Amino acid sequence: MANQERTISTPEFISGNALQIATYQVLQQDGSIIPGAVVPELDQAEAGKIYRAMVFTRVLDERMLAAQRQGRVSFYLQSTGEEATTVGFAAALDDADMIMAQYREQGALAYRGFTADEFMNQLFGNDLDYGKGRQMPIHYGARDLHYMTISSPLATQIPQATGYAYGQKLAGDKRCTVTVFGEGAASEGDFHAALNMASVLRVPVIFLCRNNGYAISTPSSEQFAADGVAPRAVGYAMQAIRVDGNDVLAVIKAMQEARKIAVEHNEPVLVEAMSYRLAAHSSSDDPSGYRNKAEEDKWRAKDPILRLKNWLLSQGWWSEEQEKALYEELRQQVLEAMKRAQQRPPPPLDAMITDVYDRPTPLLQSQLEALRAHVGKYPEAYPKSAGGAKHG
Amino acid sequence: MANQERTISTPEFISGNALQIATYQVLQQDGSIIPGAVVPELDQAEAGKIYRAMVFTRVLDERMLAAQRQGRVSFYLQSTGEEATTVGFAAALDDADMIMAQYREQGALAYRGFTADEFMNQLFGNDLDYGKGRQMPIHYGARDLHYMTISSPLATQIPQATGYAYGQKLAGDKRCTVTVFGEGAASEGDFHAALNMASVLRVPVIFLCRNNGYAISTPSSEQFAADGVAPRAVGYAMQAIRVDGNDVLAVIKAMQEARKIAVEHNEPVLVEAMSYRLAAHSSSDDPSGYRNKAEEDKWRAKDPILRLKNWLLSQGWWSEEQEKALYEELRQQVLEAMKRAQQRPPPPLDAMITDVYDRPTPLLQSQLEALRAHVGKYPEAYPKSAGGAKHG
Amino acid sequence: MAEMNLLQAINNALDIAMAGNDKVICFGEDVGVFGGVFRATSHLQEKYGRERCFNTPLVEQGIIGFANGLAAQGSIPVAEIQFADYIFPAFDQIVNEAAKFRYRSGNLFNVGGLTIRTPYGGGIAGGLYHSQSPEAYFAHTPGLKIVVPRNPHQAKGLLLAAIRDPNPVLFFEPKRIYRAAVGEVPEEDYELPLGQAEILKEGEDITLLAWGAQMGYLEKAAALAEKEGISCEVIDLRSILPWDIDTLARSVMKTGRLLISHEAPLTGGFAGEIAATIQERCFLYLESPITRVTGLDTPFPLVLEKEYLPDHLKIFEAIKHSVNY
Amino acid sequence: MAEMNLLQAINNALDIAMAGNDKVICFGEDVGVFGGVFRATSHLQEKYGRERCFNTPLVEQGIIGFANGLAAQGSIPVAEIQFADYIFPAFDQIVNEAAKFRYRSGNLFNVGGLTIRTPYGGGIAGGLYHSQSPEAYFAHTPGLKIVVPRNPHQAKGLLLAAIRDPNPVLFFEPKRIYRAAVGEVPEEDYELPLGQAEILKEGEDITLLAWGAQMGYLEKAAALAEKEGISCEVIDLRSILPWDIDTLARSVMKTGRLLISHEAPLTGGFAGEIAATIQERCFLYLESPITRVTGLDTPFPLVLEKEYLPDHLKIFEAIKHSVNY
Ligand SMILES: Cc1ncc(C[n+]2csc(CCOP(=O)(O)OP(=O)(O)O)c2C)c(N)n1
Ligand SMILES: Cc1ncc(C[n+]2csc(CCOP(=O)(O)OP(=O)(O)O)c2C)c(N)n1
Ligand SMILES: [Mg+2]
Ligand SMILES: [Mg+2]
Repeated sequence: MANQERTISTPEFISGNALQIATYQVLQQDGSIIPGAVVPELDQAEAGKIYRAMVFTRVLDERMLAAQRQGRVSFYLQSTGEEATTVGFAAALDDADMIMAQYREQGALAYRGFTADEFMNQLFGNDLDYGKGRQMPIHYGARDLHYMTISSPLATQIPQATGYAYGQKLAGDKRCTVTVFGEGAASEGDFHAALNMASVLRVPVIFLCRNNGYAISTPSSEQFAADGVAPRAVGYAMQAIRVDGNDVLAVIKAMQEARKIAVEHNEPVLVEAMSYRLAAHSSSDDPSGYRNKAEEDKWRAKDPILRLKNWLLSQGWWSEEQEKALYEELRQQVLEAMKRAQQRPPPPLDAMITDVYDRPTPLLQSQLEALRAHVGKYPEAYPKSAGGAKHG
Repeated sequence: MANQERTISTPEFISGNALQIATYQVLQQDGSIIPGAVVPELDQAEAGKIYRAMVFTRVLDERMLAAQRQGRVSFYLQSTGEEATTVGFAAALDDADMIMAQYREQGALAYRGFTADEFMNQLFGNDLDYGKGRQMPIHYGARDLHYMTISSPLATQIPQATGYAYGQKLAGDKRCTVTVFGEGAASEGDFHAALNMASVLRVPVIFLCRNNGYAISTPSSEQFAADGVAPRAVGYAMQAIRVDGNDVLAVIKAMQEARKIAVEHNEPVLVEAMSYRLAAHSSSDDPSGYRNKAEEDKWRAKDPILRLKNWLLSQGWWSEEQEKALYEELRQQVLEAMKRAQQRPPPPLDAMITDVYDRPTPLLQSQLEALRAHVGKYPEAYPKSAGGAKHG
Repeated sequence: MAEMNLLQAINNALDIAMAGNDKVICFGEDVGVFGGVFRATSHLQEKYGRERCFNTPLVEQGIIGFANGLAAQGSIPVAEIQFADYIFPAFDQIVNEAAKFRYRSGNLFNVGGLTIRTPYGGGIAGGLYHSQSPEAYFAHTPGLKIVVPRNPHQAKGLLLAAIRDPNPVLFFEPKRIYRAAVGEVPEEDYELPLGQAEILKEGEDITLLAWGAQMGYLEKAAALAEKEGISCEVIDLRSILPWDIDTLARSVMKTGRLLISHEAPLTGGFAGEIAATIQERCFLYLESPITRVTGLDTPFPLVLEKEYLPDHLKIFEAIKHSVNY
Repeated sequence: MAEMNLLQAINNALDIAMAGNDKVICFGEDVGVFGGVFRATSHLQEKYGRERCFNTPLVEQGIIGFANGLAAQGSIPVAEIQFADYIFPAFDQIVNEAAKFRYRSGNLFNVGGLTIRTPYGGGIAGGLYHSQSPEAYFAHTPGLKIVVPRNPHQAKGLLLAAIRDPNPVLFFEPKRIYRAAVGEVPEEDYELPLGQAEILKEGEDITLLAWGAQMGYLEKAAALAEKEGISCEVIDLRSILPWDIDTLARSVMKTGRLLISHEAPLTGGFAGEIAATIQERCFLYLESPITRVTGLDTPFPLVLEKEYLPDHLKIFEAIKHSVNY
């Protein structure tokens, strides 16, 4: 119930900008720490693991955009510029915390150990793809890594995360769910539903908004009038923090604190990571139609990978030789995995009807049989399945 | 784009209660004005009109709940306790401003001059009902009074109000739209959509939330964790005010100011009127299952009609004789209108298929003909339409 | 055996499901202390605590989104949508999410534990928005199961099966007969099979098919027809998705005639799917066109709802018409 | 006449509608500066200003809610849903609100000015969520009109008619042929009638019916069949709701056979409604069962989408099967 204790007798409106939220940052682009900043504890091994995941992500993105241009895959979506957010948040979690992401969070998967082969099997939709070649490239999922399979409809995962975390709370397993979404997706009705339910039901879920300035061509100034997404938290009595999304140390620390609030107090938290989508929205997009190069360059100068590298160098934990070797190793790894994945066959024809229900219905079975016979009759028209249809 | 200028280097979370919003009140229960309060300008005639509409609403509600208990109408829904809000907001508007309400705002209609007969025709769904007997009782609408026909699905009218007001802005007619909804309905996704779109598209719409503590049996403490609905405004960079919903003077003044913001600056505003649903949710509900009498009594003592009466008395604008006469007059008016409405025939059988499209399709026409023939064959089974079917 | 009405049977099923499995969780608007506006969840919060039976905020898309996540986590949510007319804000979470969850993840994840209960149907003076029968809107969605019980005994057994079925199930409850349908219901735990129609009465001349509250009209019409010497085979479809083609086709091959009735509007209603399938499966056996007796192609009216409903008289007329074709 | 592809024809129709009437307003996700992800609204913001052509926030329920209000106010909104797969969050605003607005108010208010445009259909490697054909989900809703064009000329004339029709219209654009379908399109303003099917080719042995991109497969299959001496009558339904029963019934009474094809899954698809209606209207004329050639009862796959699609070969086989019944 609302606070009716305090009354006033003049009709004062609260300003729409009554709440200003600063951005938490600790690491500067040259790799130095802001004096007096609160930084996360991070040893050399962990810092190296994080850096490696960020570089892997960058390498994967570059290679696969090229592969898309060459017509090897039908679609790709880069996360360039946001690797500090997508790797950093995962590094702050318990590996068994559930992640329910949007689609641009390959960094988190890389951090959790999804292999180059696993990425490639999904991207090529081959017989080893966990998703059985059903979804477009980049719709990864990994049960063992507690990473929910991506689905294209935006924001649907946000209330689902609230529900998932409610189940974790009831199970008493001291875990949380983190759901990641863009500032565009945060406009969906599901966002409001999710945050309100989480706060009133006291659910251990972290809402991580990647505010990267754009939703395809729509700048955030046409997405909302408010100062970002973080101020919405007070509408749900929810704690919130805004963090520099290009500062991996700040992201880690903010998420560690957020996780404490969620897991120790069974309270949802909102984290807004400020960054920029440096690449096109996806391989289908051309940003030159809606934004200028100067803006991009401004953000390119804030490259989160370079920023972390500078810090690693300043710590004496990294060298240019190691840098070169790392890129070479990862490029090789990605290239070889791509070749392997590309050579594998597509999923079998049965994959058309499995997993619709726990077991195919008689109607589905008869539809598959009819299809198999048809493909058998016109094998040249259905090259992907003709082999399987022949063998029965 | 969010304010990234200000940075901090410690991970401080904003509190979920970072924003406390006081309640604007000017009139006390004894009819006295809080010293120094800002009150609306109100002459005796207007004050009388407002009081009359409030009393009419109360009288209508009492009569119709009784009528429902007697089985004369299938359903009714009272607004007892909220008349200051529902009449007061209408009094603050231009009569040509559009109202898109929820269902408990009969006070606004009464203020705008919807007659007792018009109420009754809808409640009885007779041949004069503008809605042609299609919707349940209390789903009023009046084109000339700029009062959108009520529809049962909650919150759908909120984004519609944003769109309506956008059209008003483009037409340049210096009008606004006011949409009214409960604190329960404000949980719907449509609420979020509506407020965000209104603020980013700069639309002259006033979002008036009636926070009456309950959504059927669900107390607002199980509806949201936040301090009411008003704090959500900062998430949309929207001005907002909380007002004592039992104080008609405060409601009028707050709404007048809100209207200025909307119409003069093409800006949406959020107004939260704090009140209490004194009656059951509707004639189908029994609140004894979910709340106690002590709570009800606390609020009954804050009766908004009595509060205004006390002020009128203190102004020397009202007397107990006038009070008695008014109640008698209105009771009589309502009773007679009810009798008239009850005697009228139901809508004709054609009303089954008109208004589905601008003109009935051939399929609809043939369905009506088949129905007419069938009713003609079994007239006793369809008493409501048998007469019409016979005459063709 | 105990005498129960349909609501009590549902309440009893929920009680048994919750008692037998800690993972079963019931929620929705007003389902907590109050026990739901129809009282289907009465006393469940008292018995199983606020964490397992609770009010949600008023947001159907959130209720089902939350339920999907909870099911993915391994819990067994039984979500209530207060009226089927208000299920549409959750349409995306049902049709794009729940239905496709298992398929799109290659079975890494699924929301098989999900059950959505909702009262549907007209005849209670509800007008446009407290009367709809939206089953056909969902029947075009592979991955969902859809179930409609006709009486208390069926309701209990089908609901228990729905809750335990490893697929998301939509369970439509005929609210017109919530209290009117009374019958003997076993007190113990039992399940009735999903996906199977039931032949209620064997007959020779025509097959009559419906589901839910509409079964009452069907049986009344069959009785009228019998008086005129027409022998009707009466079938309750029970599951709309997947639906029992074989039972129906066998019956129509025997009788040579089929009438299907539902309350929802004609165009795009599920009777269309059934008629299309059966005319193909039984082409050489049909002695007259398959007949549909349904609501009109309009929203649901209020004052003239008797006129709108596909009642026993309309069905009776259609039976005669079919037999005399 | 000018040569245009389907997207250009749509863009041209929007341009003409906006130029001719100030009340026409176009909006949706990315439709402003960018002109929409498929560029259907290219240059409209430049020409008509940001107030009449603009980006909305990313919220489909809001877009259609807003559009409903705008239409009620007297404007003529043309709202874009970026992909038909994402129309479901707006389902309530379409099915419960837009469709029932006029009826429930006794025509005090209406949203007849509303048009919703959305690209639909598969065959573009879009997987589950960039391939759906959801027309049947809406076809169960009295009050809506549903239109699907098959080529640029049709698209322009039907879209102009849809925008000016005094009822809410859903306009599904076959995105697979957005650029592939090229043809002569009159440069001037013209309308094609809603609710009327079009016979593209007369024939004697079987009637083939489809809509949208599926017409391409139908015509290819008809050509294959002709080679085997089977004469096909090819019909484009064009409007799903209300649909042109008479034209189709006349054709089937002549040919005695009917095949209907759509991309959406079989069960609950609109072919069911058509088959049910036609078996009743043409019972004594049918020489073989009405055949449906459709997508499988599964979500839309990615890698095996060729297998999923009801292509010309599947239709051709079904034609032969029907004729040889
Ligand atoms: C419900 C829904 N509507 C529209 C789309 C189409 N779409 C895909 S991505 C996107 C923009 C998302 O922007 P944002 O959430 O900011 O994430 P970002 O791409 O910036 O990471 C849109 C409109 C969709 N996938 N789902
Ligand atoms: C979409 C939708 N969901 C559920 C309902 C059923 N319902 C009718 S009124 C109501 C409670 C509304 O509470 P609130 O918005 O606070 O308004 P109040 O009744 O307190 O004035 C509910 C749940 C509905 N009408 N529409
Ligand atoms: Mg973004
Ligand atoms: Mg309320």
